[in-house]
Amino acid sequence: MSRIGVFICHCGENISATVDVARVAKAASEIEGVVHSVDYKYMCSDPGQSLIKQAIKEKGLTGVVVGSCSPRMHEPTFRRACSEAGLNPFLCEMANLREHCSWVHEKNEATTEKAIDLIRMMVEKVKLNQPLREIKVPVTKTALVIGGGIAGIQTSLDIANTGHQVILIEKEPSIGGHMSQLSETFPTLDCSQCILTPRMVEVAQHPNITLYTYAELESVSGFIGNFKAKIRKKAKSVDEKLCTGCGLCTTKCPNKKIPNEFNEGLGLRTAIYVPFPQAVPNKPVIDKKNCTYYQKGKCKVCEKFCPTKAIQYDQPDEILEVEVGAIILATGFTVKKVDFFPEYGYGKYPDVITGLQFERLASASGPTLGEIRRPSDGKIPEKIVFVACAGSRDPAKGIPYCSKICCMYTAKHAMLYQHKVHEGKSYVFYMDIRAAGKNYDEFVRRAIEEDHVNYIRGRVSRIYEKDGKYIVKGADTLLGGRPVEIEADMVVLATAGVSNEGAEELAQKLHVSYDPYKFFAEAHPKLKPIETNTAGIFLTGACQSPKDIPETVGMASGAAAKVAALFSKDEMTREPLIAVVNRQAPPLFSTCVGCFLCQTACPYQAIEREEIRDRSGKLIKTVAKVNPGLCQGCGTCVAFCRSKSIDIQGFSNEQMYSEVMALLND
Amino acid sequence: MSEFEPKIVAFVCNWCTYAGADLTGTSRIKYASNVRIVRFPCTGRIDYMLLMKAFGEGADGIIVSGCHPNDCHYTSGNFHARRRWIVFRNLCDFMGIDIRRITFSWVSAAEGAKWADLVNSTVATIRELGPYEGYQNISNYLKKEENHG
Amino acid sequence: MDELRKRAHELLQSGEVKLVIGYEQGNGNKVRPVFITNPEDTAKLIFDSRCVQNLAVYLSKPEVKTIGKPAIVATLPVLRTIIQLASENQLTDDSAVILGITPDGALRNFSTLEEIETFINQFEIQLEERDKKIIEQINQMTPEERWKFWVDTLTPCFKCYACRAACPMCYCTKCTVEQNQPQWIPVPSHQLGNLEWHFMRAMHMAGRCVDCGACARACPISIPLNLLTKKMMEDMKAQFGEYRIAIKKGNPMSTFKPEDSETFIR
Amino acid sequence: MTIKRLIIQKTSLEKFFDVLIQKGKTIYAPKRKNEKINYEVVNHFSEVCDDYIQTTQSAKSIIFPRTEKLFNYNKGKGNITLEDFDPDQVPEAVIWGVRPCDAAGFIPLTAIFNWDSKDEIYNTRFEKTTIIAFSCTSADESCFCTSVGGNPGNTNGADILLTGMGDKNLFLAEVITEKGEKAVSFAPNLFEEDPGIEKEKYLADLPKQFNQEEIKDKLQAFFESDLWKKQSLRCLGCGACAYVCPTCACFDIQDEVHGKEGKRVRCWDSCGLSLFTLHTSGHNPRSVQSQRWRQRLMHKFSYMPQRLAVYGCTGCGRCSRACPVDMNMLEHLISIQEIQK
Amino acid sequence: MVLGFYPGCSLKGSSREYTESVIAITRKFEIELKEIPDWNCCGATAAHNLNKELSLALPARILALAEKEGMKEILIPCAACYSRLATAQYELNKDPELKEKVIKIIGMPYSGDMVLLNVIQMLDKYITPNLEEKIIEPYLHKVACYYGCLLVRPYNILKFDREEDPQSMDILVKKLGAEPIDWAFKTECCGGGLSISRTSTVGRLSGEIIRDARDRKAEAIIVACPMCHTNLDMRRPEINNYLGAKVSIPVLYITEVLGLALGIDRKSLGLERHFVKVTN
Repeated sequence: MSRIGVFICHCGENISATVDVARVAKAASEIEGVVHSVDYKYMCSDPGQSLIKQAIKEKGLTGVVVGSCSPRMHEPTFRRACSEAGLNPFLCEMANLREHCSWVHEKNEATTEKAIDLIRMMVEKVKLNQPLREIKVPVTKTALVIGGGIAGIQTSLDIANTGHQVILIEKEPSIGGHMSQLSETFPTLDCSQCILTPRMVEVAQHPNITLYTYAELESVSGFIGNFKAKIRKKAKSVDEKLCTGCGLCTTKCPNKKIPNEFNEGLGLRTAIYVPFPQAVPNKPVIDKKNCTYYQKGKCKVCEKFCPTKAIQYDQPDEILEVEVGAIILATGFTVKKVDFFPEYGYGKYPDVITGLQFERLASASGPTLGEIRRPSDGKIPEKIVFVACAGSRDPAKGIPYCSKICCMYTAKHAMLYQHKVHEGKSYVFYMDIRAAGKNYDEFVRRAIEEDHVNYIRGRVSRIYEKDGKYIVKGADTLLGGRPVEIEADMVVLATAGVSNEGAEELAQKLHVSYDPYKFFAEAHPKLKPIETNTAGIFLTGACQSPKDIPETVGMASGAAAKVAALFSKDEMTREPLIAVVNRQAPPLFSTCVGCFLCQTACPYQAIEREEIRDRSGKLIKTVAKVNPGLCQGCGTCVAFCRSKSIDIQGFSNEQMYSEVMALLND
Repeated sequence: MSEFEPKIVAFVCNWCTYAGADLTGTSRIKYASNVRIVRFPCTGRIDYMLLMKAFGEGADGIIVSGCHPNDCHYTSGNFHARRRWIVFRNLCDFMGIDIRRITFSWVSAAEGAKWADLVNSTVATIRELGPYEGYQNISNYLKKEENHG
Repeated sequence: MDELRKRAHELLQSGEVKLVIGYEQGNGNKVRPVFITNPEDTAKLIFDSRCVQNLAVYLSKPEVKTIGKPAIVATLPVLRTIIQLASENQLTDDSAVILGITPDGALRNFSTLEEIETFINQFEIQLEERDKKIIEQINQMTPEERWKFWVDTLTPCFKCYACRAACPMCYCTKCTVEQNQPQWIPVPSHQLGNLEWHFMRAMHMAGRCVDCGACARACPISIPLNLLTKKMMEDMKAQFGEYRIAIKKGNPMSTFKPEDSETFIR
Repeated sequence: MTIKRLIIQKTSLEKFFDVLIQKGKTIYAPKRKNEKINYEVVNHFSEVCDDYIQTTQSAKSIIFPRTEKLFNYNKGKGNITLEDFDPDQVPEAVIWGVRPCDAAGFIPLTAIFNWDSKDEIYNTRFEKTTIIAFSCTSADESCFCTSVGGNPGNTNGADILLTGMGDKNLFLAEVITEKGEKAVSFAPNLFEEDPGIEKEKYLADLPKQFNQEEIKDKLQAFFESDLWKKQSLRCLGCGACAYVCPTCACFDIQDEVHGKEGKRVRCWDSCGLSLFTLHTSGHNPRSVQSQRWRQRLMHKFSYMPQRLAVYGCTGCGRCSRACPVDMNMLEHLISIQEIQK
Repeated sequence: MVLGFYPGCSLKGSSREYTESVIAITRKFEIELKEIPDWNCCGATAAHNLNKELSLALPARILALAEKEGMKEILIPCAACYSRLATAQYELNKDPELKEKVIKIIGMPYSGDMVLLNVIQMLDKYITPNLEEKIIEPYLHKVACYYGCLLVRPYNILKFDREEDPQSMDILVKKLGAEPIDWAFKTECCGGGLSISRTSTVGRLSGEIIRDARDRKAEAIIVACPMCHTNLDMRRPEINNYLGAKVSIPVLYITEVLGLALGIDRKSLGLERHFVKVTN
């Protein structure tokens, strides 16, 4: 038999001015099961709270209803008060007499009547409340970072420095990502590799970081604090322990005509190769697709020359299983290639290149050792045109968004060109100049004013080749849209930054949602830009949307902080307001018949299968089971379940039912 | 006799509409006191049988409200709810259950004024329609007819 | 028919199945389900236009399960049922041997559920003109008339639950009407209880009903209760695009499209 | 009392009906409503339908309603008030046109409701109801009253039995009970003396197909037999048979609460439904359909004769007609009869 | 087989040779062209700037008439007409209300499932598959395929060829033995509707096209649009004037080139009607 205490708050005048609180208290005392009913000026005040505590102790209350403000305001307060008095906090409910009654209605009969109804509803509900305990979920204090670009590197280091373990996987043979391809970085023009490579080395040497390059995520199961990940280590065909990285194999490899990815196809590499001189780890891998031995079955030159016998042609892919508590996505982005642009020649003109390719030309470690030369004939271009927003902000191209970094790197490119080719002429076609950021606009101004880059506000409609020159047809919208034609030696397209190939597939593996452009979606555009809608999986860098380096590094550290917070306790505690699939005595075991349609309704993949077996291990039935770590308590499954086998703690079928009954019958 | 006062039950989600109704309060916007709010974690949790029950127990009108699409605290609870509502409404209509008496709505935590309007207009509509006798007649069957042979 | 008997005989003889679920001649002009465990008895098997009962209902009956792996005579609606049951995790490829009967009465063997799925997808579930007409008539009524029509139609129901028992999709071990915490549906058969029962039943069929008509045929007092499910099926076709019975998990009620119509939401 | 034999013309029969109405009787009679014939309140003789072998549902529900209120209560805090069943509001009724098997059905039904305790509500309804039966002039393959101690002209259970002659312009009226007497006394002049009609030759011919005593004795030994499994494998476990049966009396007690208000309600239930015997513990003594089928048959042909000295079946055949899967009572009983000991 | 045929105004007037060559070819391949009876203006090029409903109703009426004739597929050689009809069909199919409205306006049933073929689609579908054996005199010239604006735009409606650097005609003429030049003016503006009102503009715009074709040594310019033809051929004096030089590169319809390769006589291809002389 329940013993309910009702506490009506005047909230100063806020409630009592329009609601006859004394009458409400009186009416409440007449409800079956109510053994204590009082009204008081400020229930949330200390004396108010002690009224409640006292009553709980003296009258041995089994449930408490506080008629005051919105539960969104003071529910924690009163629940704490209850638990301090030894009553399970979840046996306390609040009736919203202020926001939903006294503040919105006139002072009259009906308003007091409504207040009484609201109280009765909550009394009937609280009678059915169950004492609940917070849910504790163990946490595996290891983080999995996917992607070894600057984002992944920064996150890994920050997490590792908090003393937690990190597993960093990178699908390429070396970490470094796009940043390692860059020549100089805006707005300071300091050398990209000079600032990046020390970090790369730090990652490799950090005691808390385990680095797997040439590795990809195979599959993930589990939930926050308790993920199980399968990692595929692609065969490098080189035994890393034996290999000393002397590089002899790479010089001897007969197959030297393979476009160099690191140089964006502007240079060549061998079949056994190290992506770039400062690679980490600085040990070669064999590119099977281009290796004569793997393709034709004979060659083995590298094996012959290898002084440490490190070459292993039969090395298999390796599948590692790791347990991690958090996952950070740092898979970065890629840029559209020139062949994406019909109006610019579908990539058929060798000297129409992307910004990233220009980076390689401008880079001291690049194919031209930093000299700006035309890929076609190696001539130094006297006239160069930069086209900003190549693809970006162009719904017709399916890329309505701004790629954000192009304005800045285009200015940088133009500057670098002017610095290297003093008598050269450079033009930039742009839509708007978006240089928001510390010292950014100043940087662009410098390009225009000090380095005399010609900025033309307008789009380029076509580029075609004529007599060894590239005719760039555009318009100058600041001169009344007058058509402009420039005979350039070279054109650099600031092509749109887009999501990586396979981003969608990865997102589905992780149950992370993504936007129409396959960039991963944050949990909340403003307040949860780093979280995903799957608890325990975080985002950093350009895999969420195009970003420059400072922003990426900031976000990376943010993600690290989130992970550190998660790892700061051995167990996570969660509100126990979650769904539960009923269990019953044999032979029924559960009313669940295992149709598992709830699985498709659950937004959190929180519903698992449980096999019920007899002592001999024979399967009796398979029923649904809610994973308390994943369930967020929306209750969609509850309303969906035909046999009413799932219920949600705190908003159970019985509670909601009696609430409705109570408000309609007095 | 005194004017008919409709009984309105509102089934709302905790994160948007309930908070929206709180905002109505904090902004002191007045509205009809006929409505009683039942708080759910999410529109996805709202069981259509509860709506039936409400009518069976004498509600004259019902409001069901939650987060706007894509605003759901649980990402897709409201989308699932919307599916159910579509089918539910069709069936109600086909069975002659008066769907004018059920108002579906999205009210966000910022739409305090919208909530007030919603309640007032619903109360007005139900006042027009009068008590839901059709449903109430079949609910108190045993008063009417002892013998169900 | 001989082909069917022959196949059934083989299956039992070879021990591939322990049981054949089919139709036999009943009393008067009735046909009825028969459960054959002995090859000799396969002569009892018949198949003709009267064999419309949905035999799939027996696949989830514990009494039948205990006998062993069954073979089942499966007309189009039964095949649809089997696929729907599969999508709801109630049976798998090797749960039963399917003695398919094509709409033109020929015996057809299926080895996998996928085969069945592709087969049934050749025949979209279509309402018969008769049903369309009745539904249209009801649509033409005013809401008040519709209400009266359904109250009158459902009042005679005395809740024998033959509709539930005959429906292969009603395989719950404890039906909602038997849930009493809370008592969602009143136990007694009276106007409110009947309305709520039939309303909820229809909702539970949404997106799952294969329109085999078993429920209506089973009703001892001939309540046309499958008008509800038929109408609902039409609505769902209109609202959510095609209405397909498929193996893949999830159905129109457990999934959604962000662009679902919400013209009715304020 | 001894049965009084009278005759009445078709035309007078109609007058007799009107007299009963005038005397304030509620008359339940077979009425055709979309292809089905059932007992309903009828006010004009013309509505009564007479060209039927059997109604879909039995007349049971007129005296034992499928849902009936036992009493109301009001649950104020601490003080509970009861409003008990009021016999006076039970109407004086006539059931017109039941078949002898239905009339006979009230004998076991009454026995059940007066077995250990006397059921006031049932008895009141029964006392206030006069049963005017009509003999069967035709039967179908589901009928088997002759095998369970009845016959197409059986007078047991009826207050008046009417048997139509040839073209049914003249009826033999057998007045069996005081209730019958009283009804006739409302309009004695409508009736004439019986010239000595041979009732039998107007009755349907229905050969006896099994011996219920024999079956009763056999059943004792059959409790563990696997015949129940065999017979019931196709049974879907619905309650159709029980709900159309004139003698099935299982019921459930429910409280229907609305706030402080509440009613206690008695409503039909069936031993065929799987949850009928489910214990709170989760244990179910009749966990499979064969056990429930056994219960249904044993109850009618073994337990009731033992406890109440009356069989639980009158051979109306409704269960067989109502069954979606052709569970045929007659067929099953014959097959039991045929089993060699 | 029979194919529906919508000529439009140009093909009946300024560019009869286009009609003639189309018919000459289809006849050779036993395709009968059935002209849509009582056809009306397609609305090009002004209507859609003035009145949306009108610009949709005009084509809709044409298509409705075709449906009435039981046609399933119609050939529309004029790029402008093709563009208008296709656009109308697209607009109406995606907006049922508008469709209803327009149906009321034209007062005829209209389903909107007609298959529309421009000349190149028709050739690809019915001619090229069994072309080779029929080629008598391969067209061994260096040619510039000029598509103009309306044949391939807007892409999202027509879904035909690549909008910036189309290939369909180039591929076709290769089959005929010709060598298409790679140039950037395939879809540049020829002056279009201004060919009467602003001849000097046409001179400049078409001039640039001709100039690049000349510089790249094209011996003929191949078109599939009456308006392009008019501007590049009829306006040659203005063009020469703009270029300050006499350019005598002939402009041929794709169908004429095809006809020549098939050995059809010049007359039935209407080659004599050109302003710039077509020499073999």
